[in-house]
Amino acid sequence: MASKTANQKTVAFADAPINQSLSAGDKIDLLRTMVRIRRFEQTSLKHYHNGSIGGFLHLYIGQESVAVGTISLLGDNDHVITAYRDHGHALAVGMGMDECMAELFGKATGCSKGKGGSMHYFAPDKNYWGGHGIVGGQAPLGAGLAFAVKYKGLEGCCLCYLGDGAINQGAYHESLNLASLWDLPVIYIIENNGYSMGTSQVRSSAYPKEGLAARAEGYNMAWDKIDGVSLYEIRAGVQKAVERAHKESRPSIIEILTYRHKGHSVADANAEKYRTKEEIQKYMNEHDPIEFWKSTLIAEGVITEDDYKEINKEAGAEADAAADFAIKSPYPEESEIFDHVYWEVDNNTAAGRTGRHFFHG
Amino acid sequence: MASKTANQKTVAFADAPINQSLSAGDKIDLLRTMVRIRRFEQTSLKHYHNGSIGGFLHLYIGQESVAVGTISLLGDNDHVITAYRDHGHALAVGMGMDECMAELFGKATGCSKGKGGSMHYFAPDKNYWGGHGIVGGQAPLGAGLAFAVKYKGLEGCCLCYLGDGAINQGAYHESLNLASLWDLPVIYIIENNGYSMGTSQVRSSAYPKEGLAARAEGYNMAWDKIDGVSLYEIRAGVQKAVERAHKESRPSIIEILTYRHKGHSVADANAEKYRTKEEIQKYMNEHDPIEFWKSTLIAEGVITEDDYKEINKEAGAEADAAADFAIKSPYPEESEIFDHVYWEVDNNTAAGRTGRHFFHG
Amino acid sequence: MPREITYREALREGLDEELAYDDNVVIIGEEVAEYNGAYKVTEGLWKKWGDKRIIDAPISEAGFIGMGIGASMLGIRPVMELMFFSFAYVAFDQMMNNAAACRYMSGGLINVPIVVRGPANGGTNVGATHSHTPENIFANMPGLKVVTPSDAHDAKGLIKSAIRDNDPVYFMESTVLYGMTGLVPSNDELEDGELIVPIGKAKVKREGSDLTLIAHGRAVVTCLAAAEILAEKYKINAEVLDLRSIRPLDEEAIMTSVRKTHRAICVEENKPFCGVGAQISSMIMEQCFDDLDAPVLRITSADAPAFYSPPIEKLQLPNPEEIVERALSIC
Amino acid sequence: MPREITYREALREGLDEELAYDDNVVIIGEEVAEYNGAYKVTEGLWKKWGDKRIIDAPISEAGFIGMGIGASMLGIRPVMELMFFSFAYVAFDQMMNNAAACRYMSGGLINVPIVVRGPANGGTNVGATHSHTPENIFANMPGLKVVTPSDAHDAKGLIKSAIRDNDPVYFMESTVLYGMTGLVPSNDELEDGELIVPIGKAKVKREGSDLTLIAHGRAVVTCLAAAEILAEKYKINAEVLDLRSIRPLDEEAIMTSVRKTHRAICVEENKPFCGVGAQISSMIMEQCFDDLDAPVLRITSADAPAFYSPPIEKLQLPNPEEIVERALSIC
Ligand SMILES: Cc1ncc(C[n+]2csc(CCOP(=O)(O)OP(=O)(O)O)c2C)c(N)n1
Ligand SMILES: Cc1ncc(C[n+]2csc(CCOP(=O)(O)OP(=O)(O)O)c2C)c(N)n1
Ligand SMILES: [Mg+2]
Ligand SMILES: [Mg+2]
Repeated sequence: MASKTANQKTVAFADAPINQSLSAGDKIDLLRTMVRIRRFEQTSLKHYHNGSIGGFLHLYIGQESVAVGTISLLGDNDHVITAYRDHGHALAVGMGMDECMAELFGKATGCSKGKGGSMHYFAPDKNYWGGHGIVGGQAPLGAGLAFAVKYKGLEGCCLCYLGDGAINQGAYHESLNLASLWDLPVIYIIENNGYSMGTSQVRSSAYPKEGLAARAEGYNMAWDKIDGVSLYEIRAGVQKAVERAHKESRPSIIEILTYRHKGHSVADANAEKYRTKEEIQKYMNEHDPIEFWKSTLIAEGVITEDDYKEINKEAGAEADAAADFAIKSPYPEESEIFDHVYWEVDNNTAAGRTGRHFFHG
Repeated sequence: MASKTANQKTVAFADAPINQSLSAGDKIDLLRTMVRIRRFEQTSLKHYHNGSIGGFLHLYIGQESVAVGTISLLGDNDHVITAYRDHGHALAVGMGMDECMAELFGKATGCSKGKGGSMHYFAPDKNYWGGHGIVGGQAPLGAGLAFAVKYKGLEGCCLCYLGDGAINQGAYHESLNLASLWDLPVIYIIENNGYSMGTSQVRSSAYPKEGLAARAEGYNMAWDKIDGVSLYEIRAGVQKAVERAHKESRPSIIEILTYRHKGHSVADANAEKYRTKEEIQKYMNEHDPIEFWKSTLIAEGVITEDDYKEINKEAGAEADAAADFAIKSPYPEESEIFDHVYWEVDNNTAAGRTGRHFFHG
Repeated sequence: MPREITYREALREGLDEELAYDDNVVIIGEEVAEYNGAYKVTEGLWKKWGDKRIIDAPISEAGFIGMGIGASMLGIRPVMELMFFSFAYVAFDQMMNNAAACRYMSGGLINVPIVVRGPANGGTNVGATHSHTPENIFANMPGLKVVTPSDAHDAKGLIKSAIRDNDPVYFMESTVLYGMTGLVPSNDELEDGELIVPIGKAKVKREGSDLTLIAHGRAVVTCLAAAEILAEKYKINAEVLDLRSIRPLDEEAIMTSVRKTHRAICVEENKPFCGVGAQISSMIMEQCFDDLDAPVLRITSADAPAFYSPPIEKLQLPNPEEIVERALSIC
Repeated sequence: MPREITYREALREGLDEELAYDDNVVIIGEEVAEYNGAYKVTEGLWKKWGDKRIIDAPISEAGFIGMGIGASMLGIRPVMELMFFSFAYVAFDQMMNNAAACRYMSGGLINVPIVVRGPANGGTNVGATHSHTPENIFANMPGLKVVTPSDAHDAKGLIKSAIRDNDPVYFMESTVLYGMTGLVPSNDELEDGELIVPIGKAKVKREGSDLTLIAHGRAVVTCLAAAEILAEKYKINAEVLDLRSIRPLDEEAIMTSVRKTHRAICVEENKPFCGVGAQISSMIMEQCFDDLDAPVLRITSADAPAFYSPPIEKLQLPNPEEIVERALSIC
């Protein structure tokens, strides 16, 4: 079904050098990462429903190509920061399912030791700086990571993801001006899934007909708008921004059109009210990036339908194992409540031992 | 000297209907208001130097045409809100020199009863909502005043002034999106005097070559850029925005190029460091809106040089009288410290009498 | 006949009545209209009152709350919903300066009849950024009022007072309380035909003689549970005082109770440093020093950001056992 | 030889030394570079250190402070100047959530070695919006440190500690103190070759036996003046304790002094409700109840926004006469 469209798109962007350079193995890895994200989240959803996971759970299902495609372009000095819908980016940078799943279960073995939950994954060792719950709040941090890379004289950049609703936070705009004024190698990726919670793009933003990213022009900044169904298109488009950041130390805004299959969060009871069932179905049929990439690879002869099934099965098994790991892991100790508040206290330095730091009880 | 330029500009904008409709008396009134603002501030400066005025004093000298030209377009349902450089707008909306001067002196007879000072003039009875000290903080309030006008079904608008540095505050951007999204009749006037304190426009903002107001395009909003030396040009340009607000309930951004002759505030010791003496002199010679308008009116035969001298003299006398008034006025009473904190307390309502409201001593 | 309705329904009734009472009341916030509210407080109001009165906002808290402040200066009475009160932090300047100080700086020419409401509580595993409880922070600023209903009755009566108040009122609810039911009178049984609870009056939720537990918001529920244990297990008779508002504060009710019981514990879900209990404790000391038989104690949330892990976050909040234990230490 | 230099110069020396000490130290703020600082604290540093280390920022506090927080996660040590600390309110979310909570939410994977500094004081007739003193507000948030030097010596020694600290430090100065001089040792007379004042240690600025005046920032100066009057006129010997930092807090120094004098007054330029004095008063009560011969009193700024009028604003702030009067009421 999606394969016809897939072939057309494939032709258009597959030729880009950045895509030409992909080996068959690379292409399969991209597929595998997307599938792993999806199976991870499907498994998490099951455990949310059975009560093992608390708080919020914002699923990325349908948007996998964005994290996977963009992050596949990055090297050692490139950094990533995103909002609360952060599972996909986490797995794409190479975090393991175990620590990610355990975090959802609030276990001590979680990537954030059970302190962050779904919205607050972190892995600085993988240049992954979260996972941030306040809409738009990560935008200045992204500029700061880029600032640091540049300050250190490294050729790198920071990808800072945000939603189509987040673009209306003031901190984002302040960041755009700073990034352009100071030539910071930051790339703002607007993951435009059409909705901020129950509010459609047109009900939350006034914008020029060229799209949300076009606000970049007000800051004399480069921008682009990309259909997110195709990994080739994402990679071809975002690569230009990465080069701009690496070579010219100039920022960009890239808007990537995507869609979330599920509600805003698992708690979103209205997910099929503010969007018609037809709309959802249409996107699931025609704009599922996994289906699309799978068709592309089959058309290219890189994989067979059976290969895909195998990948899917493996990913499912990995997710189940991660859930097992999470279930078997211990909860944090009560005493950990006061860990990780102050670095100086945690490290028992002179500064950490001077004066009273905590005032409870 | 400035008259040659004046005549050229005059020709270009004098023909606009909104300017054609001005009587000779109207034109003289506009001149008088600009001159009164300048003399008011020159007098205030003298008293700042002799220690009668405390805190900040941000002078508007050189920018008078902006407040006078724009406010001359307003009617009963139109509102005004601005930043801390607010003396010009205050006199332009019809506030008296007495209460304005007394406010600077911190006297009980001041427009804000000595509580606001230079940065915080208010006159709601004249649709004048301040005078705000936090850069960009008035931007959402301006949208709110426009919202209220529209909510009440009135044909009106709000002029919200801000500086070229203020456009980099997040709250301004959030306001732009709201204003456009909700069709609010607010007009943001960027008084672009080229500097935010010691920082020139290019060092504080990244912007498209069309100018600062062009960021409006990112919000699908109308904008314009106007040379502020000429009242005709200001009135012709801003009138379009006022009509847009009145008739279509649509917002605009208008950037008006202007220049402050003095430092950022009286305390600005660097005023002749970050700007060359030549630059300042050039603007004073060629871009002084009072000189410019005076030349225009002389060229039109509306006034003579002697008429101008008389206007100037009267304004000077009025300012001196205002200073006398301020000097003779009493300071507020200590007991007034606790007035105007809560409306309900001030009005001794049941709500104001219930529970402890103040916790001092 | 009093009805048993939820805190959420009580709020909604209050909002609905005020929308009817005054054409200038308008509800603005993220997802308040078409979505019926993230926590369903405004459910049905958009359908009933339409686009003019119930408005969905973009995610621009500084912008839309500032806009509400500006509109209120011209007589509109905006009731702004913060999806979480934590999001006040991106609108902080507007809420502290423009709402609280414009009246003062104008020498009384302006007033700002705005309500900002939303849940301010921890305990729902949403992490540090979504669990702020800034009663103390906003109450620090003269010009602001801070209201914290603990049950359905007060939620309705206080939201109505808040909307009619001519000063800015920050109305802090609790997602944990939304679903709790309580008895709320119907209008026809009330003398005035409506339920109004004045802001600034505390309520003795349980009479006692041995100890006063002073609380607000959900901590009141926790205190009531503790008082039951104290009575049953230890024959200690605790009085539970629900402050209902933090500013204005019902100082008289506090001192009256302490003069009776001679012992007090302030319980809150705030973080400890400069929390509400600190203020009240210092006031009790200044005014009732000779009446005290023991130091005023404070119980607060743990002095750390909110922990996601559900079983651990629970331990961060005040609980009845902790109150009982500390009560025993001074009784 | 100790030199008599201003608080401003002392800060500048501290900044300059840290710029030399660590290449990752970078100063960012409005007008800090080419303009030499709105209050001239950074005068000459741009000329000496250049564009990379001293950076003028646009008027985007949330943006550039947030940027500094992000950069600090990668090991940069940004020292951000707020022209007035009041402007923190437009950057409040960044300063409360991203600076304070990221370490916690990441389970300790991140730390945020940022300093945000600038003047936080009233008394200079700049009106309500420019006169906030948010020590209490920021100290409420675990993860943050709040430092408030009261003299030139501490200004230098504490800013150096703040910059080397691996946690976020909010460093609140005073425009009124900038021009005051004090003795500051030169590095060659110091054993370690530099002046470091640890954060979290209070300082007895005047020994006394009858009463403890507990203060921070400029209120320390006010207390010292009051102590002189008390000694000369009333033979009351007041101890003056300068907290120097609000969080961490030198609780031991407070309790030691109170156990000695049995009487205390907390003096601050904060507004009263939930101010720093409330916290300290409640701690003293809990820990020294039986040592107290009188209730702990609190003296704060008047509970109103700052009044512009110069003679009236003066009356809003604590002054020596008020301290003397209240001291007499309990001595
Ligand atoms: C400052 C702030 N306001 C509101 C929220 C609540 N909220 C969380 S996600 C969200 C919608 C965001 O939509 P979008 O930016 O499009 O991202 P998406 O969820 O579609 O990925 C809202 C309103 C928040 N977390 N922070
Ligand atoms: C949020 C905030 N940051 C900084 C300041 C300090 N400040 C006051 S005016 C000003 C410069 C503003 O420049 P611009 O907007 O161009 O207006 P102009 O003074 O030129 O009229 C600055 C930095 C402030 N008042 N508020
Ligand atoms: Mg979205
Ligand atoms: Mg300017």
